[in-house]
Amino acid sequence: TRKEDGGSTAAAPLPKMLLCHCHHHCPEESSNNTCKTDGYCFAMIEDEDSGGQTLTSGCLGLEGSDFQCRDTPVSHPRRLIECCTDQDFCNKDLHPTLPPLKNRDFADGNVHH
Amino acid sequence: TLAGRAAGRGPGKKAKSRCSRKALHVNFKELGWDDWIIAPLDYEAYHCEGVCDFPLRSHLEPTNHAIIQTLMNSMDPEATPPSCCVPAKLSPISILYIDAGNNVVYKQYEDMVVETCGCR
Amino acid sequence: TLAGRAAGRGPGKKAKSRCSRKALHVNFKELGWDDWIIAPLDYEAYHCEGVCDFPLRSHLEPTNHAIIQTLMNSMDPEATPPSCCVPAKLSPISILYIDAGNNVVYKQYEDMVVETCGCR
Repeated sequence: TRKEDGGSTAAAPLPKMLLCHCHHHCPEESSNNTCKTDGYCFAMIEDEDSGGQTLTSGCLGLEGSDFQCRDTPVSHPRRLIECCTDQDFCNKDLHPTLPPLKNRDFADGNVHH
Repeated sequence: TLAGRAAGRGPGKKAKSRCSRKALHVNFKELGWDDWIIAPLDYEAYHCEGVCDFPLRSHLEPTNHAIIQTLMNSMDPEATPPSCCVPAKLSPISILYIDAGNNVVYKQYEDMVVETCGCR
Repeated sequence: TLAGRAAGRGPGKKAKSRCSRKALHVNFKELGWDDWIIAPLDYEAYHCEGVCDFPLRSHLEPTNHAIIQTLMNSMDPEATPPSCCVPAKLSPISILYIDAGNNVVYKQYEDMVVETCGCR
């Protein structure tokens, strides 16, 4: 099931380990950007101090996925995480995006009155 | 650039080295223990170092508490420290040494070598 | 003074708070989770903070590796970081929440509350 709208199913024991695409901070022993987990694959977009954004992806364990996949809307810097578990490498199909910053719109003169 | 960004090094952002296992070569002679330790005189112990930031990946085997603390830290870094990168799995080594009674002893010391690191 | 030194405050040395358990009040509403968590809406999780310096006292339950790392750190602080103050024992709490299927679920979450801290 995909878990990005805050819903969570009572975690039925996952029989097999899920393969995920991992990018940034893959496990030491991983090869060709692949990691393995008993939980979820994720993709996350995060604001950078410099104004850019970073996309990372990888594996989250089952323990704590109720919290990590929900995240908190009050984080600094801004970020959006999406989790999935329906099939191996399902996070390749996740494309989290962050809405433009409001004051940035103001700064860019995009505010329409 | 995307590549820079891809490697976690956004322009202007010092590369954050995430929690991982790093070398720690222990030399018993340098520690001054060559008067009681016969062998080995040195070994690779490794140590854990690096940031534990959100999300805590599965290979770091975070506890629920570490995840909650990481979320609290990303809400207010001043109020709550991040979770810490520490050994998660350790293995023993055996040491041949001379004990207080001048006997030669061969003993296994638990938890001497870091196998994996985790955020706790 | 000896007392100052005994309390870990050498002359000119800022008081070093040693590894111990400190408060960490978690408010699920502030985390933005009151849309799925029914109860409790907050709880005391505690966290571990403070220095792990030599000698590592018994109540901090240090591993052999933590002791060796602490010794290496005192030999050359630049080369080796100290061991880290982290939860050693944790306990669960139970949470009543609404799952994705809109069911009300009562589940025990392991390792949510710090009982003791240790140097690892």
